[in-house]
Amino acid sequence: MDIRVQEAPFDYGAETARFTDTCAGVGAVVTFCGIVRNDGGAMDAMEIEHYPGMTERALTQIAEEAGQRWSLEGCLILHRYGRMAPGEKIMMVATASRHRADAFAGADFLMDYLKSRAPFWKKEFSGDGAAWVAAKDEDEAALGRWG
Amino acid sequence: MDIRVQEAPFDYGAETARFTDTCAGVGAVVTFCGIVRNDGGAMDAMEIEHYPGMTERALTQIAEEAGQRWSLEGCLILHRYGRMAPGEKIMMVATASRHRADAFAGADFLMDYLKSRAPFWKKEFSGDGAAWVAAKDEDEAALGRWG
Amino acid sequence: MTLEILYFAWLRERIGLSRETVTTDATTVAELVAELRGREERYALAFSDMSAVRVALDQDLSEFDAPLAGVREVAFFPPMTGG
Amino acid sequence: MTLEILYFAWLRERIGLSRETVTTDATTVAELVAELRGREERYALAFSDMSAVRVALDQDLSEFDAPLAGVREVAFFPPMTGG
Repeated sequence: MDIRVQEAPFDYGAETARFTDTCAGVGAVVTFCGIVRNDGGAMDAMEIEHYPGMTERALTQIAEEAGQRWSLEGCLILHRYGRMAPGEKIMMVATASRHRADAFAGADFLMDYLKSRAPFWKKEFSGDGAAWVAAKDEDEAALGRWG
Repeated sequence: MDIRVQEAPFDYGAETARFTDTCAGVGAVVTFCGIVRNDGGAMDAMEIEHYPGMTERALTQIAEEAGQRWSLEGCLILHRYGRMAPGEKIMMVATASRHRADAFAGADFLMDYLKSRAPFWKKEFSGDGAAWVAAKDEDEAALGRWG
Repeated sequence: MTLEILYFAWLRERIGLSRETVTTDATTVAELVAELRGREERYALAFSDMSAVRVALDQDLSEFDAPLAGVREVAFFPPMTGG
Repeated sequence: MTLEILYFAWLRERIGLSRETVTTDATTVAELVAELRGREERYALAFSDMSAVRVALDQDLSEFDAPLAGVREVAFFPPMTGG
């Protein structure tokens, strides 16, 4: 289990390769990467605030929960904080398993829980000023998929 | 849409990076990689046979179907044929979308259909000889998830 | 009519051919299979359990009761195991 | 009891503090919030709509009726928006 919370950019391709290489013997790897969108060029930057200490704790709990629900040989969660421009990669998760169903479900579960249970908050900056991103009802509702 | 059927190895990390870079403006990327397992060291090699012509056609149809069901900004399917050793990467898919749900569902769908609808056949070689891998009922059943 | 017939995986191995050109009066895939089965033991063996055989007509997955009219390429193979 | 209270995102901005040490007799989170709300307008504003506020006790998500006994760190923040 590899949990990282950092301000610095990360290399999605290189992390994917490294994660896969360290999960010897697996049959399936799934990765997810979240990227700062720029919807119509309206947004100049995004800033992510987090709760040092609780963040690592929450991500570890989410990864452990995933490992109890599915047969995972490896699990990576990497999430940035601080200021990011459109196009920058915000975070990634990766799961490895013997079978694809576990790898897919594990990654999907990590993302749903991370969205609503890990202490990150996004603020968007544009010509109009700054605004905190509101949580989506659909993100909270998504947790219901996992029973 | 990027469909590739090739004998040569591919670089999962580099393909992931390249795919993500070419999908400008997306918010979410999901990748899957299938790797030759070696369950207890029993298998020496795997050989994948395919149906040139139909393979590309089937993969294109599967990718088009995924694009009709979900909002995808990009879609990659890369599948090898020929002989591979345990640990070698067999194939990968990648999807890009504005939102994570579409990227996850699209990649999951591609894998389910590719497993049972693209003309690839696996043969395993071990000290005991060679044997064609039997299709799993669960793979055919998985198609039922998509209505 | 003249058809190009392709065999893959263990069907190819049992029949000992990857492709052959066949002239036939069969009007459906099922009739073609019956004709092939009657030819030689190796064909009868390859087509003994049709639940383990799939067919593609001109590179599209098809059914055994499908008509052969207009078809040029018929492929027989086991259930796919890619990915 | 003495508590370390942390505020994040717009709660931090509205209250104008990222953390403060508070001595209180409150026995639950709800009592603590009522006490903070009574202090100053900026607290009342920050805690005016509790459906938009989440709480963590010693870095575990919790509920407003949770007891404060034994707790050292209380954090208030809006619903999370990571990923």
